[in-house]
Amino acid sequence: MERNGRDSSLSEEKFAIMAKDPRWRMVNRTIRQGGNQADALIETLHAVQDSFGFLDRESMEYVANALGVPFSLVYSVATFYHYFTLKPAGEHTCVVCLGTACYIGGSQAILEHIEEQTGIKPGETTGDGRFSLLIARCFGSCGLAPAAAFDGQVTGRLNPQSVVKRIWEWTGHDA
Amino acid sequence: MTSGTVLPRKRRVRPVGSHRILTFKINNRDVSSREDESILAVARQNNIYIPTLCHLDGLSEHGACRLCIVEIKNAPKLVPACITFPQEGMEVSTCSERVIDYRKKLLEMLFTERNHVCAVCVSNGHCELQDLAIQLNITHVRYEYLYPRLALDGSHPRFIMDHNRCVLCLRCVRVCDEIEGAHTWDVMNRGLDTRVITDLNIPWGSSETCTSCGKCVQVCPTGALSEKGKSVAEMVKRRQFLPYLQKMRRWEEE
Amino acid sequence: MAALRPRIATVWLDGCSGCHMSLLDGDERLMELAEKIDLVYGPLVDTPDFPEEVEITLVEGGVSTDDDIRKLRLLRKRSNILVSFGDCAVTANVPGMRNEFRLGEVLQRAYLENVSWRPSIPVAGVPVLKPHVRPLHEYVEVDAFLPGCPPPAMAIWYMLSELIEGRLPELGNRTRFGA
Amino acid sequence: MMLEEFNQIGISERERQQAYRYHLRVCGAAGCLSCGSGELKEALEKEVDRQSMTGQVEVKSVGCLGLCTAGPLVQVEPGGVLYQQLHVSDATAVVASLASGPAAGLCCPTDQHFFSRQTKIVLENCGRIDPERIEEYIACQGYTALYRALRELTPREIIDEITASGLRGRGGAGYPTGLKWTTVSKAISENKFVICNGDEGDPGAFMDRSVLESDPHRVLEGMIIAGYATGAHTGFIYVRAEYPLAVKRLRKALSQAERLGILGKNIFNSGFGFDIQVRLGAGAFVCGEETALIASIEGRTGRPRSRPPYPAESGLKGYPTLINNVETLANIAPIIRHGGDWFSSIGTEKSKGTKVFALAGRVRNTGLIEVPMGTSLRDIVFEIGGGIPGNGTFKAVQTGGPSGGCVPAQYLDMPVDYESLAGVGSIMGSGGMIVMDQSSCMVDVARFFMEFCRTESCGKCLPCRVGTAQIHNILSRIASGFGRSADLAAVEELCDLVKNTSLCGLGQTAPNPVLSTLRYFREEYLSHIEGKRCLAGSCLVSSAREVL
Repeated sequence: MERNGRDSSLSEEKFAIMAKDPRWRMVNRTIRQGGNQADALIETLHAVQDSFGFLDRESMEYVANALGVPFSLVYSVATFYHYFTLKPAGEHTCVVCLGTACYIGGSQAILEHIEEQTGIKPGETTGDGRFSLLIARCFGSCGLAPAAAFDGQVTGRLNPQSVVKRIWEWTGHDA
Repeated sequence: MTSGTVLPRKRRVRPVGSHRILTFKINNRDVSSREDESILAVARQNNIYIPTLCHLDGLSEHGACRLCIVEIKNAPKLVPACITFPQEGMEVSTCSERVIDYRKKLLEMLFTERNHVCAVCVSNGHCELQDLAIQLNITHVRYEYLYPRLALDGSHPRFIMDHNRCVLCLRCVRVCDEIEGAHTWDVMNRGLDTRVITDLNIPWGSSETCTSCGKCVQVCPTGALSEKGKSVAEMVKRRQFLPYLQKMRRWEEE
Repeated sequence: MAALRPRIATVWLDGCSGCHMSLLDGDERLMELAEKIDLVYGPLVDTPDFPEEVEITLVEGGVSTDDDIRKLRLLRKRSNILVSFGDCAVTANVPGMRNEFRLGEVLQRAYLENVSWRPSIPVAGVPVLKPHVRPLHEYVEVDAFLPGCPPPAMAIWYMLSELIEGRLPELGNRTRFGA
Repeated sequence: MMLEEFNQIGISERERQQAYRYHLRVCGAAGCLSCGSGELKEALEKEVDRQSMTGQVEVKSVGCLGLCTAGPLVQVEPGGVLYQQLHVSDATAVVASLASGPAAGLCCPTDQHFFSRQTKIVLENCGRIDPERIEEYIACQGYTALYRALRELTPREIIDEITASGLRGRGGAGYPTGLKWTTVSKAISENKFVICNGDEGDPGAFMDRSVLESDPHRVLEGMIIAGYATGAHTGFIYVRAEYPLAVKRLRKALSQAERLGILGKNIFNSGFGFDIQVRLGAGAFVCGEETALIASIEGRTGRPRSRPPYPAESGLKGYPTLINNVETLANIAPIIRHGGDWFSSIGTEKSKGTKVFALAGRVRNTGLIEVPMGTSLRDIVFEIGGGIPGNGTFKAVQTGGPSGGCVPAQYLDMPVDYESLAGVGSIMGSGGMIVMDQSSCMVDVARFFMEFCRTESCGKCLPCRVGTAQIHNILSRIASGFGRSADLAAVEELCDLVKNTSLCGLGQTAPNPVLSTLRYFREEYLSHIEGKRCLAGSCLVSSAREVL
């Protein structure tokens, strides 16, 4: 599965510009650490998402060129793993855990209440870009079920009202 | 087995490229095979019919459609013949009641996944999925149709991709990667949302990597990939080139 | 002995009537058939209501309205043998091609966008469409399936002859989806 | 590094600790951190300074103290007094209590069965050492097993010891670890790999996370010993990206071990070298399956391939590969230290040693527990777990996550081991244990797990891809009151198909939660279908008049 960078003049050009972009330093470091090998693809996509927050077309093209893997394979990996996102997240995120313990503990009701109050579904961002709603399979914080992560901070023993209150603090509540 | 095993002084080495020959039974018939031949290959040599869909001579095995499942005596699970290799004395059944029952159910399930409307399909009458339904004597589908909403990509100047007819056999992905060497095709997402894509999920017509060789179209078992300008029942696939190309590619490598 | 002839009905739900046409394609065999059966109900017969006791009922078309479901349930109750007749009845087929779209979109497209003279969505006097067109066997028990779009006249003929003789025919090798 | 040098690290660490009169162990595992144990630790440090006890009191962050439900937890040594649900404002009282005796209102009784009924092997250091300091691990006999293995034992002797211990894989299926190691060691190849499977994807399981967060070196030690025993020189730890703290601590542990020469070339002057790399998962449950895991480490989509060949013969990059789960590897060092016979004296005839469980759901004491194999479910739920909170009545325990099943009350006295759980239609699984009471609808639980499998199916093989969706559709219909009388038979038939024709373990076991609830709680299904009523009152059953 080893391939060399592809000879597409357009991509080649872009590649050169992006290689100089300081935001790509962390990504480039990961690529180097992986020995420019195709098996570092997932690590590299992690690095891209860490520095940019999401994977866009350009960055996937860049990664494909740098590692010498086909474009379709990069897209395949980026969409197979749910940790990767191809859309930028809102300013604030709330990730509701839907693991078994949280589900038994009522996380579905929490999720439904958020959907009702914000009008968005999991994976979506509010129109003003302030807030994204996401779901997770399990944080492993089952002891504190039901749990959710507010901007990455896991908080447990929640109820629908307390969660929505936290979200209003970010978005403002027009009631 | 942690004690008492002694490595033989001299390892018995067989000549390079040679394989053990073994005998086993398919449907109570004695057959002989090389150890590196799949049950499917041996069955075909002996004119024993096993239905297949994702398998295609000339491509690597995918082992995903499960239609070639066979029963092995004393094995709890059914195994796909395309990726299972015989063992000495093995007793294989390709058409037990259990096998036939599962095969029918699997094929019916495949019909529910996408919108296979044979009556208006370019491949009507020349479709492997349709043929399988006839061979397995399927007159209706017991499961509920899922009716997914799927797109059709007509951006390529010569070909059309219709996800409604796709069975995810990934022949297109494999032929593009293994024979053409472009790897334009792959699949995105997972589970029921799995779709074949070109490059970074861009319209096929704007792909920079596609050589428009059309191999993917010819190997596609259904009407998912077809040539433009073909109307209902007019799309006949030609894939006699495949075993030849595979041989030539191997020869190149050696 | 006319009383001994099996009473046969044909019904037309959401389909194009092509299956009925194919039945008529039996040509001279139709004469033979006419001697063996009593055609008691269907588009080819002038009878307003579905009769009480029917031996064999052929149903063409998918189920797309509440009206269809009502009809189907009634004829199921009154028929000894119910045949899913043709692809629309067996798979929903072409009528089912609307299933991947929302009903609103379908009506919008059909009655507003593609109509130039007084575009409007009919509401009065027409049966209400279900969100999906579905095959018969998702609603009632079906005794025999005859796929095909339409099923070939030969297959219909074979099926009827077998049914009349009191045998449930094996049809998978006589026709196919889309045939 | 020579033995004296190595021993000296432990001695100095013990001396450093003995210089303090008191130790405050603040739980720094993810559970307590999310209840504010980070701030609490800072407050305690400030308070120690304020009460002029600097130099007398060590405030340190330790791994999981177990009783997650009562977090944040702080343990005081000497004495072992445990404080629960502390707030930053309690810091003053806690520090003051060191001299004056336990602060009554804040104490968590430690004489309860939650603590006394446990046997800790894997978790022996959890809650005792600072996971971010290798010295503390060494001071607790850490890496002595590795030293002994590399310097005194042959690979064969190590494998014999593991085989004698009767240790079985803790990832779910319970394959004998000794046998797996033997297979890999026998493979003739210029290159071999050891993979630690930390892709703990079961919703409702957090054992591996806790072990990695609380005692990462134990896993590294197990991996290096595994490498030596099987002839591998490179290891990979595959961890979920959703566990950032575990990843951070693992990376720290790796660099500490490298610094001391415990990883790298010529470990303990034995001539044996071993390297370990961390690989991040990216949110795909199926990657817990061996061949999918390998594909993922190779940077590809985690789609399983058919076995054989097994990874022990042809795994990562085509080389023989040993794959063990986190908990399995965490058991290795104690077995080498105390001997296989010691380990096999614990547990039941066929299931040896202990098992870590993540106890959660409708149970009073949720948290991380470790019990000898063969402990009864009743002991786990009612003695250790403290029973059902409120006025709830026990209904079932779900073990094994989406591949497992629900064990009903009639089996409460059953010993928990691989065989008994399999006998009642569930599996041991990785150790998630979700307790359910009368408020949980079993149809909904089955639907929940099928939904999980449906979205986690990789999409490669047909029965899993479409079958899980078909089953899910019917279950949803039943749960919402639109079930038909033929639905149960249809579900059972579909389950049978998916189970018998799927490519990998995910599909083959996906029907288990459905089949086990159908077996023990069939009346709940029937009540949804015929009575249009949810016995648990949790489903929004439509009072549908006409059911279509």
